[in-house]
Amino acid sequence: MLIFEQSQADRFNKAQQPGEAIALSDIPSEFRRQQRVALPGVSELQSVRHYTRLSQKNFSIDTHFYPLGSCTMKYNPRACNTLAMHSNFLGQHPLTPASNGQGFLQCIYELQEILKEATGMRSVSMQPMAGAQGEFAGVAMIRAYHDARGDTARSEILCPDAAHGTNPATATMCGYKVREIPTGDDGDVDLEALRAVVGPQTAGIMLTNPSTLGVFDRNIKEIADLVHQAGGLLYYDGANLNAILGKVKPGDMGFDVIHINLHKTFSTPHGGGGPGSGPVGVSERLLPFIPVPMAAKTDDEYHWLTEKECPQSIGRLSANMGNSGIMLRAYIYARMLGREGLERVADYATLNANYLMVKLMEAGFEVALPGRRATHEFIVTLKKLTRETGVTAMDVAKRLLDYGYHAPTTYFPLIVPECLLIEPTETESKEEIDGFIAALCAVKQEAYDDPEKVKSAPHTLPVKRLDDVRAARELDLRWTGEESLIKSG
Amino acid sequence: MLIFEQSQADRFNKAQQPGEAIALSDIPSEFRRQQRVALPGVSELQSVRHYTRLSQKNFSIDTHFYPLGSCTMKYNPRACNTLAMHSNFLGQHPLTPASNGQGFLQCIYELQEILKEATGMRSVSMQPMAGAQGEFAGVAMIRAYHDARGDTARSEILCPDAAHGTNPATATMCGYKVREIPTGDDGDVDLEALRAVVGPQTAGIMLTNPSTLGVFDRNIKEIADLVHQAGGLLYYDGANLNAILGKVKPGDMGFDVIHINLHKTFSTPHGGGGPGSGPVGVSERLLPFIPVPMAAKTDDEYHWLTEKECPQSIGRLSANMGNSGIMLRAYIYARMLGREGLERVADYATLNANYLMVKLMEAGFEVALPGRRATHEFIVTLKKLTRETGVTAMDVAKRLLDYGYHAPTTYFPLIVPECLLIEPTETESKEEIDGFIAALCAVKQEAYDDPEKVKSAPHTLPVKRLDDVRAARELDLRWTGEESLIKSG
Amino acid sequence: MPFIPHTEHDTQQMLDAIGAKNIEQLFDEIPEALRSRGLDNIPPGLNELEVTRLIKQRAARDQPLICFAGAGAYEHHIPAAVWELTTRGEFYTAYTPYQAEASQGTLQLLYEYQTMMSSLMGMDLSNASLYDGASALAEAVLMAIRANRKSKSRRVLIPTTVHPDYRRVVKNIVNNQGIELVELDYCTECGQVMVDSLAQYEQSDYAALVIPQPNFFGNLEQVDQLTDWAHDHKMLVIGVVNPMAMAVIAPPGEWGEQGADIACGEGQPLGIPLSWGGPFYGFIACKQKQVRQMPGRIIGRTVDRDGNRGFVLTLQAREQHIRRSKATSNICTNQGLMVTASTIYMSLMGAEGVERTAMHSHTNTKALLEQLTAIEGVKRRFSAAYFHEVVIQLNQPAAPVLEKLAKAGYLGGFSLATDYAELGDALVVCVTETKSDEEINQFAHAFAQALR
Amino acid sequence: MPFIPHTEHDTQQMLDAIGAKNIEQLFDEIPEALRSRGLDNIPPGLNELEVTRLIKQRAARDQPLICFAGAGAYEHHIPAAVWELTTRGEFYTAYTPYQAEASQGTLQLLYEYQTMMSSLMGMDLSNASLYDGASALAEAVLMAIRANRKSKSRRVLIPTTVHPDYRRVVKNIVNNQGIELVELDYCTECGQVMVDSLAQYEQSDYAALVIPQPNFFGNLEQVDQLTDWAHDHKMLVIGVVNPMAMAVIAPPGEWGEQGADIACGEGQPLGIPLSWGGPFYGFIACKQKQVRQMPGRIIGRTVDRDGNRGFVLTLQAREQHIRRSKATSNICTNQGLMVTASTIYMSLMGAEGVERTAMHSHTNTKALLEQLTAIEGVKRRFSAAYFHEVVIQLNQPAAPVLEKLAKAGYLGGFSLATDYAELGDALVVCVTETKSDEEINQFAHAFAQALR
Ligand SMILES: Cc1ncc(COP(=O)(O)O)c(C=O)c1O
Ligand SMILES: Cc1ncc(COP(=O)(O)O)c(C=O)c1O
Repeated sequence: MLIFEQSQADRFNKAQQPGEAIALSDIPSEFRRQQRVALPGVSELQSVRHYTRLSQKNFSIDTHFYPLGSCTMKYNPRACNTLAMHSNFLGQHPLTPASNGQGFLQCIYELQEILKEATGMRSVSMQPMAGAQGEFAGVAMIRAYHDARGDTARSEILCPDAAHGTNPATATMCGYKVREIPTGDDGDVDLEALRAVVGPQTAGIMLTNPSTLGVFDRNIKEIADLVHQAGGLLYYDGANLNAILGKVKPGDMGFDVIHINLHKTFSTPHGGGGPGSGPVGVSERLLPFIPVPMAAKTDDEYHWLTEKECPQSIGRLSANMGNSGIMLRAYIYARMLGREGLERVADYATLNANYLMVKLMEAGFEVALPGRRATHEFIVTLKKLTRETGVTAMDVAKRLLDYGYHAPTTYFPLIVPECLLIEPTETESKEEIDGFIAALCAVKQEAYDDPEKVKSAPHTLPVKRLDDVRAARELDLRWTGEESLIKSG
Repeated sequence: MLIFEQSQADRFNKAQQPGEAIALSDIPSEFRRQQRVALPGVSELQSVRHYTRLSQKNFSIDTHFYPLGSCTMKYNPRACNTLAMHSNFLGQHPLTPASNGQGFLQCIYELQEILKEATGMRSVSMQPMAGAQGEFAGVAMIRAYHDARGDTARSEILCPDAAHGTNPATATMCGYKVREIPTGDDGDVDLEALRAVVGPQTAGIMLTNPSTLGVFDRNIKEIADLVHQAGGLLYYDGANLNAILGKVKPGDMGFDVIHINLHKTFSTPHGGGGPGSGPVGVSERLLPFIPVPMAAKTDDEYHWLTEKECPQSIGRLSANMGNSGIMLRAYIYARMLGREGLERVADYATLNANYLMVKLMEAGFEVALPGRRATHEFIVTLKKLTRETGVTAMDVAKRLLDYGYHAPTTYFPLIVPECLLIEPTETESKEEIDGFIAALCAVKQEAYDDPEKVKSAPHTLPVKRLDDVRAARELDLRWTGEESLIKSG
Repeated sequence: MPFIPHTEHDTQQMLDAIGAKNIEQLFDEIPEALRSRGLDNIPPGLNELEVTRLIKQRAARDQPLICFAGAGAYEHHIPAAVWELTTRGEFYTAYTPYQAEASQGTLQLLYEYQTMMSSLMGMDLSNASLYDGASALAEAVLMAIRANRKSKSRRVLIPTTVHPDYRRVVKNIVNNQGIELVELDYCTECGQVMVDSLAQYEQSDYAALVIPQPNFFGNLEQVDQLTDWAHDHKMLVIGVVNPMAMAVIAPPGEWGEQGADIACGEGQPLGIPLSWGGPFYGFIACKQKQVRQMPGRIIGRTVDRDGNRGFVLTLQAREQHIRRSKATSNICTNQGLMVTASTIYMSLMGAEGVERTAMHSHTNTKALLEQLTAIEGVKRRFSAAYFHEVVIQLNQPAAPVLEKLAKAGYLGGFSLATDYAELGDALVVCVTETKSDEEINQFAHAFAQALR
Repeated sequence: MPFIPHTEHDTQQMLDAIGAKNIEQLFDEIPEALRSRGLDNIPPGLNELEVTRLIKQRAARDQPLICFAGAGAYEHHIPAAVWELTTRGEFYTAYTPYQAEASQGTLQLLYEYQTMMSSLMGMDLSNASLYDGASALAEAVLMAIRANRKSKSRRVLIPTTVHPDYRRVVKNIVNNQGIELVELDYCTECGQVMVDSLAQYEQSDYAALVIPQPNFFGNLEQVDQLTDWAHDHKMLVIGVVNPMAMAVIAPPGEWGEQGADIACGEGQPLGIPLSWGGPFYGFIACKQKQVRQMPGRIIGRTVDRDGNRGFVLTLQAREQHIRRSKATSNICTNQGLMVTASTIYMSLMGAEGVERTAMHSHTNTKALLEQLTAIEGVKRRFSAAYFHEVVIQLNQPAAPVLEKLAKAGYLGGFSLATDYAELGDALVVCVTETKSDEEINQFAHAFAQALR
């Protein structure tokens, strides 16, 4: 039932009604709202019960193994949430003077330092509110850099064909043309193809390394040199930083700019789709352009750097400091793990992925890049299964839900047919992974024995397989039921 | 899976390990533990996931209509919990001097005053930790009263046969013999029978009014007079206070002592079986005996009254102040409702119960006391259904679970065969009650059409019908599985 | 190893299965020359007890000031249930609902949100969130440029009564695509855009007009006239509004003859704590015919195999993961959890609750204004009607006054000296329903002191 | 009407169905003479915003002192996950699991608790909680009297090294049944019960001997000798212990030749906040053969119709709702939510975690003792081994010292002057793992100041 279907026009929750109704006599009626807003009229119990029950219909890290590739669904320590929600943090208006927020500013400043160390970059700004906005900031800085040099002919951004969709979309948002680079059979960027397209029109390249194929591009140095020699800059999509923490640093690989997804590597919650946080780190040459506000420190006093102190900055991308509360969570997480803990993240994320990959190969699954090490994730392709049984990667994904496992990422990267991108993360136990392997094997067996069962999955969830096509064809994007339930009068 | 079955002997959650291991060199080995304690070795994620998923297997007020008679399963406002868990309250050691707890003491003091007004008693002590301990305090005060007068021959406590089990059990714990009084056909205490047993051996009577049969005993004044004339005292079991808040006060009915269940009428959480809080209120003559500590006020300063100030007190029943945190929740609740809100509680609890009763009668259900008003609850007897279909009250209860409703209280009071004691509470909406009525009707229909389906219910819960008999016969009260999972070495 | 569950035995077994000697070997594809020197500049780990002590010490230094500032972020009461429910693990630790059948909780909630938000805006539909109010306005501008078939212009009119930081953010975002923002002046007497000053723009082609309501000064713009003027000149109209105010003030959908085309703004007032400015969330709503230009996630209702109702991500063909360089936006992760809180907030408040909150806030602001203007040296700055936020003029520079107020424990408003130098010593102040009469009196008193 | 969902229309419809004119009529069975005058002395209602303001003001007055006291309640770190999970609505708002199939969450958790607690105590089984440590001891005494078939005595030996308030509570409860508590003295030099002082009791019949571990002074009793002595004289042995200490100190099940018969105590150290003394919870564990004498709820494992594992309330025939006046206790509602927290706590800590917590606390107490006894006028009082709590002797009355410490922000311990006048100016202090070295140093410094 929708909350609106439990509503009654003149029911209201008195505990949440401030004061008596007050006339707005000073506001001319032309400015007044005509139609009352259609919010539900429910009791507090109805609301609490409704959303509690709704929540139970979700799979989540706290309830299920969630090996969604490229998303790093690791444990979100509860302490990070509890501490970040300290009332002294939550109660701060963004206009609060820095002198009244030294505790908070110190956390943000130290987080910037931690991220510098983790990435090997010269400076880090916390401003972007998610990975894609981090990408935006990065590419905007690339543009600002070229512009500042009067180098205005550079109109293209290069992206591997396996890149995350936000990469080309970001390049477009920054006014660039996107040129795709194919991936070689070994999973690394096709160097020849790259050579063919890099040139004076190249503003930069956006790379993910480990790539979205779950392998570390071994030619990264060559790529960097090629692009740099052509006058382009290197953008590092840091979504996969979890795999290399403490092992190799984007700065050392020659990257000029990077974004980090705190909601992945630094374990802030994914929240059913955000909020995230996508700090950007820059090399020396992009330093002048880094977005503000940033936390800075002078003689033990913390303060904000703004447009005033950073006149060449690409400026702010948020009305305030970005997703502050998420930064706090990431900071707390980083402090709990500390240097040793953060280094071990990559170790165990990689161990889990390689173990899972090897075990699946033993069980007869085909991986996309069998000759390669997995990083923190890897790709299984089910094209043989699909050919032989008609059961697709989507069907397998849905059937896994019945076994109590969230599905891996499906159909990404787009270049691998019928693929599952699997990322177990370091916080899952061997037992959990073994259980997942057993489930995948069972589903495969079912695909041969009883393909209909798999194709019609899921069978045990709150709803059966949903009709996406109908959703897009017969658009229904808001409830328009009996208005009488929510309108007064 | 049990948490132990997810354990590994040498897995541990480093985030929760204080400091390095420290040798206990100063503690002679004879005092040291030999066998390591068998706690599970799980990761923090395993634990969080396990208990999150376990919680989802519960019905609760926050997820289901829960008309458990005699238990007043009303909405527990979230604000009460959030505010009561303020770190300044949670952080207070019970030895903290009163001067450092004026805010807390003021709340407790004012709660005592609120409860005095709600019950019409002379004074209220918050000491008892649940209803049954409140009963204990009350009966112990009755004993202390008679003892103080040298009236030591009174050896009996009277209890109606419909009384809650804690009443006779309490009388026994206080060293009294229990004498049962039968209930008349009209649901009121059988006055003749009472007259026959009341006498010089009578220490007191324990009554619930509204009674556990869900009716208001109309002869309460006569009962009070009878017992008082015989020198006995009157104990009021306040579990059903919800039904009479602001309508009639136990003090006015002539009671000498009362306990209140804050976890019922004052909406503190039931917590899967507590903690509750069972304050006792007393009339003038029991005042000297009231349990300590109690909050008191002198010139705007709040302080504790203890054994020192109250030498005749029956003393304390808890090492500390009782269930302080629960009192805070009740206080906040009472302040939110205020005088009008509290008065309306009885109105709507009674309205809901009577509506539900009338509707069920219309639908062909037999109620135990058809001539009477329901109070906040009432009894349906399914004896006809059982006779005609073999489906028992227990079966119906279990089948209701499949319909998404927690079952009413079954088989209590013991004197009504195949009974359901139904208490909807004031916080449930008409729609919810109508849904419950529809479900009960559907189950009744099923009992005739397909009795096996009802007898084998539930069908949709995490487990099927559980075998109670086997549980008691083949006692298994702790996990004794593979010890290797939890023992080191 | 916090949060890593592996025992030594597990690790060994897993390495054996892989056929690796040790974990290090798993990184053997990384060129040796690139291998890092570790993370030495990161401090060693703390257990939860230690980190709790640390963060509480930090927090203890940051006692919030008593807030009489708005300027884009508003302190409203948030029912306790909101965040207790929002932080339930099932909401908190799920991700974008790609697997719809395993995400009906989030999906249904977002569908409810879309319904509530589009009603609040008086628009046909809403998406499922953007980052924040400022970036939502940037997306709205990009959307308007794509959507306005009648105009080929890449110029947009934006009054300077729009939040200065919103204007900065919009510029920082859209200038990369060569879009030009043309700023409209306001009347310094009444504090709103004057419709009759717009004639000068009628000759050129603009894709859209942005209208703030209330504007940054708290003043109400003449939205009906502005909307009709823009539509008459083939511009789309973008409303950027405070959603709480929309409970009682005419929402974009009711503006002028046809209503605005796009509504956007900052969702924070609806159940989101101030929290140093984030995480908040941006909302965006539009007319049916613009749906395919909408950025971000959209949830649609559909049916399952049994014909039962269910919810899915829909119109994904607009989005980056399908459309890539041709997507309506690059947004991926948005502010889902914030919208979760807002939806629960709106359900707990109901129409009555948000109306009363808005009215109570306004009444409090009126009361404060009355008290402040009774102080010598304080005047109301503008003549236009305002809503729950208002500009006052001081007889001395605002910054030192704010500093004194901060010492007295107050966040006394936002000085307009930098962004609106033409106004002289002016301050925008705001009161919400969270302030009692006593607190308002005390603040006015402190204000008088600070002016001495 | 907070929390009452009825619209006027609902109310009318319901009254119509009932056939009543108004709600008042539903109360027509209450004799007119008894009808009340209302609740005028209760203040009018507050909305959540107002009550939040009120309670925060109250709380703000009560900044907790930095705690160096134990004496029955111990400040340990509680992982954030504990209460976030415990207050989930499904745990928080359920009741006693009478409908087992709809309560497997609570039931399985309690079964896990019983397993953990019985292991911690080294006993065969545990119930699912009692009210608190003191009342648990009272129940243990009643249980021992019922269980001891070899003794007809209604007398129990209890050392004065048991917490004074526990002794009061036990007396207040058991004296109603004519049970007599006979107090055993301790050695004022070593601070423990001397086994060779017990000969005087060997002639009479006692049902049980209570043994505290650590005792109220923090000292370790000679539990092996005491247990064997009691068993030799046909008494049952009741251990009343700090469960956190039992992670490293021999638990009742390991005492003497056969182990204690009943173990009980206060569960608070395991994940329960100090919270002004409640809610805490009492635990009780026993040997298999005493199971039918156990008070309170007990959860058992069983199977469902399909043979799958499940959990139910069992042995209900002992309880008041079945057995009524013959029940093993009157307890009904117990402290379920507290046990929920403790179970989650123990699972998060593991054996290693509780061991280290206990050891770290002890190490901190040792460090403090060293620093305090370096102050002139402070001596250690007793010679026995102690565990994480210790008695010091002052050269001046303790109460004023504690007052000075309170002014300096410290809860400096518990003065023994009232309950143990024979000890003179003595104080029991305690340090847990929550205190850093720096805090310990600062406290010692403040202590020295207070003694001046
Ligand atoms: C490889 C990669 N790049 C970029 C992103 C975009 O990050 P966000 O969703 O935070 O905008 C993601 C995640 O969604 C990703 O996996
Ligand atoms: C009528 C009645 N009396 C007494 C009690 C005992 O209260 P408690 O469970 O809090 O001990 C209850 C509730 O369980 C009850 O319903």
